[in-house]
Amino acid sequence: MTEPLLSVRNLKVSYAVGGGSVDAVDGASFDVPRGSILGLVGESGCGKTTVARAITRVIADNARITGGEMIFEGTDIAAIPERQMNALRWRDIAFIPQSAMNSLDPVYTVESQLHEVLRRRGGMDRRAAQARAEELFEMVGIEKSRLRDYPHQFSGGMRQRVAIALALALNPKLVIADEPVTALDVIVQRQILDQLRELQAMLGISVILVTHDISVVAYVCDRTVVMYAGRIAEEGPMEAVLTRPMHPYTMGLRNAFPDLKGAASGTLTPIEGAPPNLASPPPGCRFAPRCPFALEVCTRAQPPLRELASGHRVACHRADEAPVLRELAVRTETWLVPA
Amino acid sequence: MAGAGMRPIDPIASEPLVSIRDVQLHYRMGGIFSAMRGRSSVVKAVDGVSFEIRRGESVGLLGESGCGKTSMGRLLLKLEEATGGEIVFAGEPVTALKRAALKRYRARAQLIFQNPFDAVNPRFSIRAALSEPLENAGIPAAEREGRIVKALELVRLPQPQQFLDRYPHQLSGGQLQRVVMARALILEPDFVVADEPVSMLDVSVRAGVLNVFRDVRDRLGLTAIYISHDLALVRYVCERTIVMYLGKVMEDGPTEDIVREPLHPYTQALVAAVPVPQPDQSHDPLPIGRGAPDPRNPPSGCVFRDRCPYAFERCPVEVPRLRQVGTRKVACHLFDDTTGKQ
Amino acid sequence: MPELAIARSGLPTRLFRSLRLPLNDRFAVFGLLIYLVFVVTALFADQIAPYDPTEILYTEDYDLAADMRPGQEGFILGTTSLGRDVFSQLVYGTRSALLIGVTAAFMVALIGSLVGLVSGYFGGWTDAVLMRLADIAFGIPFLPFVIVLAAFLEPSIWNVVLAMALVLWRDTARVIRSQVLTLRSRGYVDAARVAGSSDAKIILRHIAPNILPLSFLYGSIAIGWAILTEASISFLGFGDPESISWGYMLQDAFASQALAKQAYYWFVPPGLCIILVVSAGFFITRGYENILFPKLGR
Amino acid sequence: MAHLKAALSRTLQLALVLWAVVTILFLMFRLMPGNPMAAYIDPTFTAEQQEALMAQFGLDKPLWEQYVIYLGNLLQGELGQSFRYREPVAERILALLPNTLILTFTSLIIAYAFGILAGAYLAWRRGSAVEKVAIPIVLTTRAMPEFWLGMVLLAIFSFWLGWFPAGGTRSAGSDYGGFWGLYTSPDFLAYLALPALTLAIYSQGLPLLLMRSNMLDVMKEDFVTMARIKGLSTWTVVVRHAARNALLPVMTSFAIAVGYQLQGNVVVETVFSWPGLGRELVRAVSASDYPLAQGAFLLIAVVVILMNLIADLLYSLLDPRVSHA
Repeated sequence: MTEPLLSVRNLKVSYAVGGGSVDAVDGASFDVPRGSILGLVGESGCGKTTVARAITRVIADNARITGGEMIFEGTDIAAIPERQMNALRWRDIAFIPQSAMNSLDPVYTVESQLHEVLRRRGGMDRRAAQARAEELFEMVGIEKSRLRDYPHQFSGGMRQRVAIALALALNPKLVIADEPVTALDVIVQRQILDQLRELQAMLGISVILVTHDISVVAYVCDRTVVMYAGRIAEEGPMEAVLTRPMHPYTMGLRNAFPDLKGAASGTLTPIEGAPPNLASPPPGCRFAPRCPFALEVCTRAQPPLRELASGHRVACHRADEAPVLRELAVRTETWLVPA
Repeated sequence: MAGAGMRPIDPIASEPLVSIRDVQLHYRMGGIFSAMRGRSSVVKAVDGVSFEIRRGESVGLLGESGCGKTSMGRLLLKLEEATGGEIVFAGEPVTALKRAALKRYRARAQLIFQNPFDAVNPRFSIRAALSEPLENAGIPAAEREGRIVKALELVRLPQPQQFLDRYPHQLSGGQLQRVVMARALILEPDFVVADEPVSMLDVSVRAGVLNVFRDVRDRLGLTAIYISHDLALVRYVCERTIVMYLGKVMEDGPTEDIVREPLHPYTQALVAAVPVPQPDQSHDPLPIGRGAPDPRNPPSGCVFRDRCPYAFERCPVEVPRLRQVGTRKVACHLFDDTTGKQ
Repeated sequence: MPELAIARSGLPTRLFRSLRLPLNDRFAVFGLLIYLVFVVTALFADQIAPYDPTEILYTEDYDLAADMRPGQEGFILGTTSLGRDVFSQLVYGTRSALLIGVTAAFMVALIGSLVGLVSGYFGGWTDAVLMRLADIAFGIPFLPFVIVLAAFLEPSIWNVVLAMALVLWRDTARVIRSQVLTLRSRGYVDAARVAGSSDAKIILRHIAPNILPLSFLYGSIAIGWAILTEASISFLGFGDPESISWGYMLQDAFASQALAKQAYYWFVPPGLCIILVVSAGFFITRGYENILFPKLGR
Repeated sequence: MAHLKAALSRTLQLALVLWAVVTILFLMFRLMPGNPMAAYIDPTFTAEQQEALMAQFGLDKPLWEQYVIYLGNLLQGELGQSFRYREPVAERILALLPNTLILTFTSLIIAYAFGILAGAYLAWRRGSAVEKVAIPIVLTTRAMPEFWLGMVLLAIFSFWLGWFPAGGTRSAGSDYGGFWGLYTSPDFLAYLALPALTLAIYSQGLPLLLMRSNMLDVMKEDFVTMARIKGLSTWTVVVRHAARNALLPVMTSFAIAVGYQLQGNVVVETVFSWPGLGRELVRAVSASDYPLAQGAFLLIAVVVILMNLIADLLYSLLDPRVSHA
């Protein structure tokens, strides 16, 4: 395996809230291989969006990267000066936001926003920028006559395509897509995902796709990272994680997710309880309070992320028993009363 | 009449509890003054929808944003006044209900809201929120607490007493959605409309709320409409599904049939597009054209024709009627008797 | 799990709490303190002021005590050209300022809130008519209107208050209306309707409590406006000749050539008092805004 | 096309408002207690002479007829005769209008130029010591009575330092030859300085606070965050995106501010003896010269209403979400 494009090591991000601080991301480590799509999946508040934004180092005013490394092509971009980081932004690392409506400036035409990036960041002249803008629109399948339109004149799906075109403008090596299809209807969602996959393969770039939806991960991702309460629960090849999950949380998530291709009489099983408050997280494994398999050690010690199969890593004290736990986890009774 | 007659149903139960006949909800955009000068920009949120719901039936109302499913739900609860057509509940026209009669209807038909954090007044304790319907129904103060606790038990909130004096922000999304459900059920209604009740919740707690909904519905013998954009969820809760697109019904029939063999081209695209949480998925191209639905400016004839891969001469000229095709009803010219089947 | 027993507090306490006074904002607290000082001054004006503000005073030598400098002959802030005690006038001016400010603000907030509430909640023709009325009120030049009304009717502070109420409700009404529109689209208002609550009950229970702080906010802005307006009216000579107000003092100073005489003590103190009261209102308003619209704050 | 219609509908609405204001004005001046001519009727006049005077001003007819005549006259731009000057009201107030407009626009342009820049700066430096000191000061300038501020400036710069004249628009005996000659002469500008400064100090608070709070809002928008993620320079992020978006409502507020300022001019013109509409209105009301007061009031109202309309149109012109709907 070649060296990954990006290696995140022990990343910590905390928010100043009230008088104290909350560790929204508490030691996240994962790799983004070259030329593949990595799915960063988790529920609201698990820290996935914070991780995505931390990689750009443009984070909320009250947030701070408090530790860890982000090795991008051999450079720790967590440590380089802001000026150097800014030179990297968009040229190497681009971003596709959740809502293209709010992330496009309403008072400029789409063309002018493409030009802004191409000329100010890409150093192109007017003519080259115009040619590139038209090329980009062709790539994402929008007629170039619409370049002169304002963002509000596009439909939701079209706007998302514009966002993709913007992200690809300077041929970045890494594109971070933060819930790029969440606000869209299923049909459009599918079209955008197809487009994203196609362009990613064509350009050979890497994509980090942040989502709460494991079916989106299943549809487009090569690898996946499952986050829970600010930590990585499981990381590995997408197929392995979804079909042979080793972390009880991933198992529970699978049970709770409806499957249109599954049996009609299937039962969904919830994970009882709610994610912990990150201002006062439980000691030990953060999933322990909701985990049906939790032992005494789980409430005491934080489980380390261990590699158990090739490229498949899990943070669970009972990961070695995973095959047995998987058997138990498919049964509804298992999840009825948390241990 | 295969589909409808499949289940053994006794005659009284098979009589429709709710009948919707050619219901319309048209909004005029712009103010009264622009309308006075004859400037009409009409959005047809619901445009000539007809269906019936039998007692005890659970029907899913499925569609994308802007298809009119939520408006339909609001019309059923008289939160919105229909601009045309008729809604009949247990033989009584809902559209004409006033004051006392409306109050009685409100005790029998209820709504479960989409966003639990919006549906409970943040200034109200759970007790106060649940007291409101009881108060309005004239339940004496002494009985209320008992009813409230019972309703919270019904939705499986453990130790209901501990929640009574809490405020919405002190509850998790899943807990609060159960409170919203309890409020809808507290007057023991016959009919419940659930408007995307789990779309704001995290996946891990969704299933719990859905299970409670299924369970309570079966136990109380409720007639229910479940509004959703997610076919997989509708399939989990409803035996019958009505597919809407731009204010109109496209297809109406048993959910399993629709999932297995969708007839309407729109439903076909919808079923094909639903992502599943399994790795091995076909990446076949969707049977749909480009273009996006614009509720303000729908195409002539069939509203789906601009995205339909099978559209032909007839589609722009004539609005397809909903007609019986096997177990279901479909509004598509491909199924016109004159044209024959596909 | 212990029972969470929250005592139900009395109506006044709840009403006070529902105003949500911005007590954690330093400037707002400063503003509230200034108000407190002025309110106390107004209440105890008779005890605080050494003289009747309209009385023409004489020195011990039976000379007219006119144009006294501050401190001279024991006049704290000197005397006017007519021989009246400036400090006493200042103290009594507090009374009319607060009286006008509070009554006008109350009327403005009340009319504006009611119109906004009805307009926003019921919509349709009611809304169209009320909002056209607001448009008309926006078309009326405020100060000229007050001048004309004050001049034609009897010059009394109540006519000034009336004139202000007739025009200034428009701003409050528009803001309250849009707030009501937002509230009306909230799920819990629909929930209340589905639960069988009447319009009156919904307005009282679910909507009014949420707009009360906003009404109060606009009220506190209106206090400032009213005091400034009264000062302008009095300064132009259309004020109530019976009552001593800061605006009257400024007019008197201007007419008595205070500028040429370099008699700062005639016009600086009343001006500062106006600024203090009005800016105190602004500070409170800002504290409110930080609570109501936290996005503006840091 | 749709915009034209929208603009037309707004214009129509405001025509309605104008009619309502005109009617209110009529009623205000006619239904006042007492004889409107009282101040101008010499006690030695005979009854016939009094009636003749009343007839001369059309005050002997029934109210509705007076109303119809009044509306008819207004449509022809006829505002009647001033009681005091015995000359057409229209001529008099139109002659005063340029003075008022010059004062208004000079002060507002200064106020907006300063307010927008300072507001944007304060938003950018949010949380800094500069902001903590500046905001209370700005609020205080909003709390000052304009005329008092004028008095203080006069006391300092005119009476004490003697830098500027104390009132009026020109030195005695000076003649500038023509319109532009007057308004560009140093003498006139010296007279203009203090009243304009007074109004500017009072007015800068609105654009400043508005700009600042808009900027703070806009800077939280996703597109500003995206501009930063795009690696654009701080200047581009703050000016091209944040300030450009924040500026929209501020620009439209300018038109409304013109309307407000016109009302506020009433007192400041009086303090500086500035021969404008506001001062004339005050003098006419004091002297019970109803036709003149009514005319001045009406002209101010028309400008206020017109400015409200312009604010609306400006917004739909500047915001592509409206202009390119």
